[in-house]
Amino acid sequence: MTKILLSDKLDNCVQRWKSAGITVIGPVQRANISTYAAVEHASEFDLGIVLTDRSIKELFFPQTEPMLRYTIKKDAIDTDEFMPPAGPRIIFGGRPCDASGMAIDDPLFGWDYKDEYWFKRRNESVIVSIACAKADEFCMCTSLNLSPDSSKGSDVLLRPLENGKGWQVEELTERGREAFTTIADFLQESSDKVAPLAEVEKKFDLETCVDWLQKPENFESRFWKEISMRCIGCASCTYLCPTCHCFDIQDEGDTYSGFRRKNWDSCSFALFTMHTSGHNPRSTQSARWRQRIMHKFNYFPGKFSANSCSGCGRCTRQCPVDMGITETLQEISKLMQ
Amino acid sequence: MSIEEQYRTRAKELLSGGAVKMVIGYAKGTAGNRRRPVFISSPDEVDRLVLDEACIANLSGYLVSEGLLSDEKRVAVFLRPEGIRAINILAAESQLDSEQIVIFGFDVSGNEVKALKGIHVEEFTEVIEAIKESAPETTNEELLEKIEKMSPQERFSFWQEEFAKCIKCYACRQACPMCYCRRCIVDSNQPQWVNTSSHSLGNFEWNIVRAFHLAGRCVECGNCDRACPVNIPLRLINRKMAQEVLGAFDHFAGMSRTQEPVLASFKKDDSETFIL
Amino acid sequence: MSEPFEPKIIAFVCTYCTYAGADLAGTSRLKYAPNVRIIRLPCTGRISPMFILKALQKGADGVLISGCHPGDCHFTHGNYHARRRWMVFRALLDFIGIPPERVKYSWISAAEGVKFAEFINSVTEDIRKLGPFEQYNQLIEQTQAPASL
Amino acid sequence: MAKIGVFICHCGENVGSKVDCTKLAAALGEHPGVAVSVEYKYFCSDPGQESVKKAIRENNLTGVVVAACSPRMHEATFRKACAEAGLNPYLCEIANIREQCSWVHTDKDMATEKAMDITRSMVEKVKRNNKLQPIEVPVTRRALVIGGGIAGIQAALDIANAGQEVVLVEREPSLGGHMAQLSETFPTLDCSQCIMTPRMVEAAQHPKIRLLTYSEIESVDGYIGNFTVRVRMKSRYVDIDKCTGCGDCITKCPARKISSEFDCGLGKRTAIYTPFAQSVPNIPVIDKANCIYFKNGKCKICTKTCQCSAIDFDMPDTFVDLEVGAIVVATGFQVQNNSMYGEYGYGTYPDVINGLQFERLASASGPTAGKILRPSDGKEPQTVVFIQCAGSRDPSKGVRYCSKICCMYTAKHAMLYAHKVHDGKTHIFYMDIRAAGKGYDEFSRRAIEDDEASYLRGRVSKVWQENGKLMVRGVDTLLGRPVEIAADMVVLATAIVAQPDAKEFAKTIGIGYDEYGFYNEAHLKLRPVESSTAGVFLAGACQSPKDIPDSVAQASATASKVLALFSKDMLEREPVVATNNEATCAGCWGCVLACPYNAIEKKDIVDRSGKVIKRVASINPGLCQGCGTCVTFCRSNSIDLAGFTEKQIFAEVMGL
Repeated sequence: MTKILLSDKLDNCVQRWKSAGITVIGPVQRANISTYAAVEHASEFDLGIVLTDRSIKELFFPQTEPMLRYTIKKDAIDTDEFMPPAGPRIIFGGRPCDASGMAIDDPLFGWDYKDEYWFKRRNESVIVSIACAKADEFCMCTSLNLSPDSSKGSDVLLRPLENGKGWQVEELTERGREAFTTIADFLQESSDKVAPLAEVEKKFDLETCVDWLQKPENFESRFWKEISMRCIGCASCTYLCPTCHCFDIQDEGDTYSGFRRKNWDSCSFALFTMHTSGHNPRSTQSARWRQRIMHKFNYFPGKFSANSCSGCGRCTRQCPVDMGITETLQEISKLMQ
Repeated sequence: MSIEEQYRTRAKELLSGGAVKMVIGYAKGTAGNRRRPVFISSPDEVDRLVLDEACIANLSGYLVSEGLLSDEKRVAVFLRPEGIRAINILAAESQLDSEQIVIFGFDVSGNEVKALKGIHVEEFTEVIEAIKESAPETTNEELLEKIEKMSPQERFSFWQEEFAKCIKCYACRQACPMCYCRRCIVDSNQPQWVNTSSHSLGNFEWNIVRAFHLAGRCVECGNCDRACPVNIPLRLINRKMAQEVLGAFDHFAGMSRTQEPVLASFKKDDSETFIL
Repeated sequence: MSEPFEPKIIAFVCTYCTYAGADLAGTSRLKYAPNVRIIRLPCTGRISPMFILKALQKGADGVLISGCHPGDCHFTHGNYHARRRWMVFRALLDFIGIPPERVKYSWISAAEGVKFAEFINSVTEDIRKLGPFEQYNQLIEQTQAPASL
Repeated sequence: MAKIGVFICHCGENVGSKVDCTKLAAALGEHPGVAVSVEYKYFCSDPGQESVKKAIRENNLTGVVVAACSPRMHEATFRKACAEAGLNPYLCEIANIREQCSWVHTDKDMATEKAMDITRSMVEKVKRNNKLQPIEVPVTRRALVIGGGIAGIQAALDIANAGQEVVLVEREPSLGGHMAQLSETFPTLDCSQCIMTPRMVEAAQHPKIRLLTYSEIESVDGYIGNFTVRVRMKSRYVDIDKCTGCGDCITKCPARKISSEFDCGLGKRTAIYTPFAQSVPNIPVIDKANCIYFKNGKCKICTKTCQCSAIDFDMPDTFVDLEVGAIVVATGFQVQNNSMYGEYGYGTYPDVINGLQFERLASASGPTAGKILRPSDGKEPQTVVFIQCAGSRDPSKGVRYCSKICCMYTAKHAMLYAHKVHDGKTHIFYMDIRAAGKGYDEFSRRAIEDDEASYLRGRVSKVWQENGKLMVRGVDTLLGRPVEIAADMVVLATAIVAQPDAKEFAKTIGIGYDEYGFYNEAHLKLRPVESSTAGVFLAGACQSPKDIPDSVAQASATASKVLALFSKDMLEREPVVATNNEATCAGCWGCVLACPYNAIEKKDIVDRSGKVIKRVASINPGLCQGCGTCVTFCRSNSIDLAGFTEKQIFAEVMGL
């Protein structure tokens, strides 16, 4: 016997959480794309999809966020700092790969100093993920040593029941337990079987790839140019990636006042590393793509002992020219054979 | 022999004879109906070339990749009529020498792929003229009409909702063959004409500037639309601009390689009914 | 009774014709609405569509663009180029939902002080009737608000 | 760090009465980057300027904003003052709070608020101004004078007499213009030809003047100090170097019934002809349209007659390319097409003529040898009616302005007629008599008092023929009764209008014109002889209707402007020119196409081995006039315009 949550009780849970002052967020369809948004009712959730188009990242690290407002006075500049909105929230119905992504980025945002924006939101969020019963040809969590029911980063993991009527509940953290205690009366004990997990084919051998990446001679390999020749240099892979975390700080305003903002930035852009002098150490698109792969599978693990990829496959799924991490690592695997 | 086979054979001949140094075409992609751009430099690789109804992307933008054409060698490229028009514009705007471009022309209607006769861009003039005359409907024509019927307030709200999704990944720009500037105006921050932040205003400004810079230059290939990861119907704006310059100045982008850019030229009797 | 709405209007004009026409309105002591702020450019050819966007960002409820009549451009044909750009940009703004009534174009020569004054008055009145550009103001307010989630 | 000085001028009461200058100064004093903000009654005065200079020195100002009258008034004044205080003059800007604020608004609070915005915006601009240096361009010391009437001749002679080269271009076969057609001139009644022809000859023989008659301007390129002009010398079919001007060919020419343009259709000429006997040069031209050989392929009597083989039927038009530093436009006027006056019967009744035709009748060298004979039957008219303002001051005929010379020449005509036909009677219909000028009123009084011209204040409604007389019906508004006069001849004082091709020609040279086609001066009062294009000056009736003394005076004024320009080796030009950032230029070259001055060239950027690595646009600062059309076109934002940079304009808007 395990604890289950039936789909038809979901709205009761949403209302309970909301009445407890918790913002409930989950996958929805908005203007022709699927994304995460706050909901009023469970009916707004779109839980049938493989994965949202946009990742969970933006709930913790928005694409643009004001950090402070400045006012220019004659002899001084006044500033008012902004902090993320306060209050607990439950992010319901994301996938384990998205949740893993948040866990992957935690050390990054906390290693030298704690990024308050990130951690304030992290600390006030409960991530309730739903394990995947279906996958598509782009999914690759298994290649990253994760799985469709990976618990990494989630506070609660739900596994779909075979009968489609709800989910088996696994509370993983204290925060998760707390959140589910408030809805305990909507849960029930059941012996309903859990649906089989989605089968996600293993697409490359990560260890082999990392070995190749770590060899200094491969930094200048022709491979980089060939594999990235069709890359057009947009940022859709990085911006939809749950783990890509680079940002830029921009001041925006007029003569009298303005805002200092934290904006997503991308290593795909030529401007990312452009020096004031005009020199660009990563002057070609292949160097930029190499950086992205190296960072995720070589430099980041070197510092934080984990790959900066949770295998969601969004990079390939939405790439305008059908590139992505999968192809690159597959090709590297082939090189090593 | 299918067109795919014909073109593979032609690609092989051109590459083996050294007539072209590269063939830019389509190859199989990750999933069933996905095609990806491929760059074939060896006659042995021509079998990777695929040509079917899924070959939609306009590949002409790759021709202006830095250094590709600077050795004055020829490059062959698979192009639909919109791509051929793009070559004309790129030539008219001095971005490439059309003599260097060998065209593998094709068009798709329904599930059928048909070859377009010709090699050099000038041989396709009739094809382009026919498009201008027939004014084919693009996808989403209904939505375009719907938007045109809206009040300005409704239109503003419609686009607001669409632009709100924008994440400023610039896939639209990067995918567009006409966006060849080495430094885009949004990347110029002294002054910052376009707010770089991906907030409501920044997104609005970016999309307006993009559309304006493409007015009279867009060939409606749809690369931007398909590249957009958040599904903003960008083509509608470009379509509207194309209709505007056609109606006002009889300018159909990419008619010839010597066509004067519509916003760098003028007629003394241009329409000005709106000027008080 | 509430105060009448005083629109903020920003005008971009060429120095040879419309700016001189505005000066003539002054030397003729004509009276017109004080809502307009004039930015002087050498020629209408210099007036970039970006200026219009920035004026809107600064909260302008209306934007005016004016220069020499066709054939009279001090720079021979800067205004012909400008006219094409306006035509296209105007259509774009309209399609995006910025009412054409808020961005007005005119030819005002150095001799047309009266026309200048009348133009400012009529546009100010029109925009007063339209009211504040609420939709754009909302756009700006959204950029100034802290993140919602 | 910016240290901007803001100087707020009351302009007496002009600004001060509508803008609270104290409040304005205080507000600007609080503006970021403003080091000094002061007000004063008249900053343009000497002590005012001194105080600006002192403030610059004492505070090490990095920029100056003078909030005062229009920059069109005193920008130069204050920039000069800044320069004298050691501040680059281009770091000074004017906030126009008079013409565009205090003079046009009534609500003091709102005007003050507006003045604050205007001044703040200008402070933001000036913070981003760059230290510019005037551009020095060499001056070609050769002037082009277009038009060989009295104005053109006067300008050419004045310039040439000062030792500078002149090219004088006239499109007719001879110098002279309209003045050569006149009989006597008001107010002295000296013979026009007698005073005109010596000037024509002097111009033709002047070693510093190159005369190009029967020639037209094809194109004008370049800019002040450096114009390139192409002149088309129309084929005369007579070799100007061989012809001695003996006139035998004219005597023998069988095509003799061609209406003479010079005699306004009242006389005849041959197909090979000089316009008039004293033509300069005295070299005939063949009128291709009327020449028998050109029409039928047979004749060539002139060739056979000519002793010096000067006639060449195959002579082509030739082109002369000129480099000149200044241009004087003296292209003159035309009389309005009288066929517009159906009600006056011009064109229907041969004895209804215009003023210029009357001049030819009165001229000793004219078709009637100076006798006043009516065109229909050659009889001496006993009663002549003159109708003034036949077209002028008549909006329905498209002419709102006063043609200025008609009052005087009509009085003159009445006098000439009275002197020649002693018992003749003259009636003059007029609207007003405008006789302002030295000796002018006295002159018109003489016509009335000594020569018994009968002036009737009123308009003529109709002229018709009845019993061999021209019946003139009008109204005498002073007596308030209709008038009918049976006349033998009617003379219309037709409006002076611009040359029919004046507007097209203005576009060729690149100058402005008004709605009538008269050329626009840079400033009606203070720069009346300069066009808005630097280096192009205006003389004579091409600018507005003028009499001879005014035309001559204006011509001499243009000469002094030209000579002042030629007094320097190098010319300083405003450094408002475009520059291109080659690093970001995408090389689309739309700017090259858009530039009105062909100032943008295509440029290859090569590496050390000479290989082209990039192709960009390159702007020639000598040719650039600073319109900024290229800046707006440039999608990559690579081009910018000094003095009106992207940063400056952005800041101006952001400061509002």
